[in-house]
Amino acid sequence: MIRVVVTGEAIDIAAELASLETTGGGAVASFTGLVRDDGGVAELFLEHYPGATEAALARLAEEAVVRWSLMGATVVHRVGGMAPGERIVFVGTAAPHRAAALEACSFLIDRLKTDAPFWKRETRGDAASWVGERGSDHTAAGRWR
Amino acid sequence: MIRVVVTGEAIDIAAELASLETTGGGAVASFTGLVRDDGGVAELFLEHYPGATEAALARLAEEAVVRWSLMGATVVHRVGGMAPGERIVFVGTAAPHRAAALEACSFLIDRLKTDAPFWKRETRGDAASWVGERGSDHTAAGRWR
Amino acid sequence: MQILYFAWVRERIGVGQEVAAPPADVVTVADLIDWLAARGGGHAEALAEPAKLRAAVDQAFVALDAPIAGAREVAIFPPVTGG
Amino acid sequence: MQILYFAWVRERIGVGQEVAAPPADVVTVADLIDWLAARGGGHAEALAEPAKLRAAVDQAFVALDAPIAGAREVAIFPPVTGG
Repeated sequence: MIRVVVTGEAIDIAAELASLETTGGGAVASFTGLVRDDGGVAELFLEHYPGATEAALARLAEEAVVRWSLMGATVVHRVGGMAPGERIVFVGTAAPHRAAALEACSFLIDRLKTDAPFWKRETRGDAASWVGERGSDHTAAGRWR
Repeated sequence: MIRVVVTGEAIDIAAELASLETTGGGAVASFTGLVRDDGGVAELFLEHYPGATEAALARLAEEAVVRWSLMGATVVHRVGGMAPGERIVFVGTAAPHRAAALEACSFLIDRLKTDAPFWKRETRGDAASWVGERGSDHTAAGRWR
Repeated sequence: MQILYFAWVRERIGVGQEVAAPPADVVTVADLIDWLAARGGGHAEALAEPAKLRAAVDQAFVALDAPIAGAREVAIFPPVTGG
Repeated sequence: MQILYFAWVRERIGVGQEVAAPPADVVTVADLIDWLAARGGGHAEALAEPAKLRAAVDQAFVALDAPIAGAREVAIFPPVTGG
């Protein structure tokens, strides 16, 4: 099962996990990224490249399924405006064994950060600014190449 | 936040994750282990060592919190009888960054398998048998020492 | 050829997409960026530093020296910051 | 001294716990296992192969050569298989 969603709605992680639990893999791993306050962020806005983003996420999910023999891989990414504490991204995997599920989960979130066309804009007070790329994200993604 | 539960009730992973999401860590990772059918298992029964089990899980959670600077670590383990597809174990972590959350999650489930006094008995048809230890679990746990 | 802009590139240029018909000597994405920047105004402001830009040709990420011949859609944007 | 048994050790012995007062020459967990096995019956069946057994003294996992002097509670069980 591969499930890729880019949505303006709140992410329902309970529903996503329930769906992964029905794939027959006995091991389900997940990662959820939340909007951080980071000392005064009022709103985080996520922009994406419609079509290209979904295709990039689907390619990552397919690569993970093949590489770790997953029974399920789910990537849900929120777009639009959101407040601190809200979920930005959910990545979930189902596999026969725990190491595969957890490693594939790391792979998906690391590679999503560098390979999928999303852009973050933070608003602090009246000032909005686009978030710059982080070298550490490229280092993390490079582990999987 | 450290939360350790050994319970005869179904594990509510949505509630556990919601609790981890309130700790202030922007990265939440989880692992859920499900009862596998494994070609005909009708029931899995989990026995534990009351008191010693909870203490072993709390030690692991405390070690994870210190080693990965977690804001939250949750371990919930089911005991008693359960059917294929039901959740045996949930491990969840909350951290400022994703690598810490995911690594700590791997650590907790790997070490739980060798360090916490639980025993599994499978029933297939009319025959019940105690599950033997797996060398691969000791290898996995050894990574973290 | 459809040109798409995202994030601060879009904001500075003022539109998310436009149609362009670059001349034959505009061969690579980098050439296209220079050609668009020469329009001045928001285009010049957004596209002044190609080192800060990334691109996709027909929805595939490419380096800026990639050719644009035959492309239906070229997207120009800052480094991605999702997740 | 409280002795606890778990999993197939408990099933073969037929009880989950019992009180025992081993003599002074029962110094280690291994000695205790041999002494209990000498009772025959379920004890002998459960405790015949110490290599298949693990133990905890006062709820701390120990090797079978660990001393039991002063212990309030000794648990004897197969290798753990949780998670």
